[in-house]
Order: sequence, then structure tokens, then C-alpha cells
Amino acid sequence: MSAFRLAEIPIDGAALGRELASASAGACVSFEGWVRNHNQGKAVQRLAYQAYPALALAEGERILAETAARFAIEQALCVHRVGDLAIGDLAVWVGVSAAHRDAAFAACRHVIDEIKARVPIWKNEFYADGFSGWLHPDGSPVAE
Amino acid sequence: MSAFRLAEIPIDGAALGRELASASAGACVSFEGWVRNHNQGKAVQRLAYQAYPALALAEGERILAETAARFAIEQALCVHRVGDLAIGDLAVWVGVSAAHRDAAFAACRHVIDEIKARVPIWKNEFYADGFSGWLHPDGSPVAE
Amino acid sequence: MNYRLLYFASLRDRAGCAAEAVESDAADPRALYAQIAARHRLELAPEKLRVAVNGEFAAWDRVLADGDEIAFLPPVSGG
Amino acid sequence: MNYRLLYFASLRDRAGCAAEAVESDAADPRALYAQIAARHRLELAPEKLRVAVNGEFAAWDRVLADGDEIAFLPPVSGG
Repeated sequence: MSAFRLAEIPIDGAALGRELASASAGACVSFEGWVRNHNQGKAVQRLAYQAYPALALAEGERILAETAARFAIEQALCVHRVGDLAIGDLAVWVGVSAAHRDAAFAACRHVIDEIKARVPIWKNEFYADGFSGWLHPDGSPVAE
Repeated sequence: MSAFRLAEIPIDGAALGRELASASAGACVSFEGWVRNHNQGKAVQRLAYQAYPALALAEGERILAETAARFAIEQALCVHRVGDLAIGDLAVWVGVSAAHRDAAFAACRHVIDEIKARVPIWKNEFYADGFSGWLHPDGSPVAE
Repeated sequence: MNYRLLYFASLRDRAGCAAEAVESDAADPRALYAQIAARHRLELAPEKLRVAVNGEFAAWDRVLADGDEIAFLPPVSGG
Repeated sequence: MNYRLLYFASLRDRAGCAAEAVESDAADPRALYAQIAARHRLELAPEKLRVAVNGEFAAWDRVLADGDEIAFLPPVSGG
């Protein structure tokens, strides 16, 4: 199975963690991105993620391969949700196993930073005032 | 329930993660320490953790309180196993929720570093050659 | 030439569709974007967008071939 | 005075017990450790140990009271 995946149904972080299991790994660091009820001072009611699947899968896989080459890790996995999400839902999961924790922390952080910066996935926030908006990587609204 | 706990039975990371759930948190970082099949070039067959429970609980709780005061997080939890563990077993779990990922990563790393340095828990490794040994925080054997 | 265009996020909302077939004399993505931006009144400047051709990132001056699938990508916001 | 001593890790293995009651004229942990190290042939130097009294970390020159519970703690290795 690919290391980077898109999911249209809820992500099962525990099952993903089991995929990382290894007798030679001493550390596993995971990051979960949750749908937060506020952004830049506005109350958020729900989110929708839209992806360009072919390119998102290719770019996600590239990020995980680069990460495996750069850090002393055993394995890195990432799953990103698409579609409609509610407050508290798991939007993205990253897990990294390694012999030691230095590499596991650094690689996990690297993966989520690169995913946010490079993978063609877009977040549409729906606000309490009835408006919605597509966001930039820094959380600010797209001008258009 | 206390934020720092000792467990004599397997740790359920998924259940602990649910304790961190929050509508205002956008990030959750967790660290898992797994029993590795090698240390400093020696094949490890199993481990036993011994704790000084009263002091370990007090010191663990202090670390989590210090962490909450120092980083912009919502919640931090840690559970450490005691007793006999096999290769691949989850030895320690740390989970941190926060509005943003910077604080979640930094705080999670801080907790595991401090736990390893300060909490009165001792690891006894049992080796393939039949010997066993108590370890220092850096993984080297205790001289005695 | 015949191209297939994919739209995402704010561009999809503005274009009113996720994909469309176009016939155009534009030879590269830069010329193609100028045409469709005028037609759909897209306001995102090309400097804010990335281009993908046939599922891979591409340059704005890439020479397009008949049948290519082209996407203009707004700034991403996953995670 | 009567003290209760707790042993952990390598000190427990060497002492052969997890806890013991001792009667001693030692007034602080430093003097007490010297006595029990000699009796149990403990080889860890005090500089490598920390002291706890009644479940909290304490100084080597803390004045001990009758009934205190004292632990000499080897370098920890949790996690």
C-alpha cells in the first residue's frame, strides 16, 4: 500500500500506527491535525477538503520518500482526509517510526510541514456568519 | 484522573488520545517508546521496568504541569509501563494537544526528555547472552 | 488544439465547473490561462498559481500538446 | 533512630531486598548511605545517586527524623 493516502472516510490512527510496528524501532511519533472551531478569530462550523488526487498522491509519496532519505527513520506514513469534516474530526495523520526519537520527531515535523506547503489539497472553511472561504497555507483567506 | 500514570497492563494509546479531544485544538502530537530488540550493539530479548511509584507519580505530574505552563498547549498526558515487557511493547506514551503544531511538537518532546531524565523508573535489559543489566539514562550500563 | 482543464478550490467556484474541454490556439499554460481567466473572470494572478500538466507540476512556458490535461492550482491549504 | 530504607534497580539486586527497617545513629542521608553501603557492599558512589525522603527528593545533608522512609536512587532509565 502507498505510504501517502487520501481518505474519504474517517482515518483510523490506531490501525495506521500498527502498520509502523517494528522490532527494531524504539520510537514512534505521530501528528494529528484536528478540525478546530476557530481560525484567525472567526468561528468555524465545518470544513471541506478538495484534492487533485493524481497529483496529491504523487507529491505526498515524493515527500515521504524524501523524508526517508533525509532522516534515520524506519517508516513514514501519511493519510489526508478529503470531503466534508466536522469540528474535532481528524483531518490529517502522520506517523514515523525510528530507532531513536530525535529522527522520529524531526521527520514527523518535516512531513507535515511539506504536506501543508506542497500537496494540492485545499481547505474551505464554513463560518458561523454563513460565509465560507478557501484558505492559503498560512490560514489566511485566498483573495479571490 | 492524573495526567501522569503508571500502568501494569498494556497502554491503550488510542483511548488516551481520545482523552485529549478538544474542539479548540488543531494539533495533537504523540510519542510512543517501543521496546527495541537491540541496544548499544547487544541483542535485547525483553525488558523489565521498576518504579518508585510515589515519587514517580509526583515527579511525572510536576513535569506535565511545568510543560503546560511553558508551552501554549491545551493538555498533556503521559503513561509509563512498569513490569515485564516484550519486544515491540509500548513502554511509554506521551500525548499533547494544542491549537497549533509548533507548541504540540515542542511540548511533546520536552515531556519525554524530562521523563527520561528525572522520573524514578529503571530499565533492566535482558540480553540474548543470558546476562541482564540496569541502564543509565543514555542507555549505557550502570557500573555496579 | 483541444485541452482538458481541471479547476480546484476558488477557481472551481468561479469557473462553475470542475473540468471542461476547450479548443484553443494557446501554445503554453501562460497563454491558456490568460484566455480562460478572461472568459471566467478569474482574478487570481498567475504568480499566485502553479501549473500541472497531465498530473505533474509543469512550467508556465511548457509546450502543450493536443489532448493535454491542464490544471491551474491555487495556493494549497491542506493539513 | 529507626528508618525504613527502600532499594531500587541495581541497589535492590545488591541489597537482596526491596525494603528494610534499620536502626542507625546516622543523622543524615550521607551518613546513612555510608553505613548501608558498607554492610551491603554497594559500589555506586553517592555522587551517582539521588536521595528521597518520605517520597520527595531531598538533600544529602537533610536532618532525618525517626520513622523516615529513605531511598537512594540510582541514575534513572525510564522511557
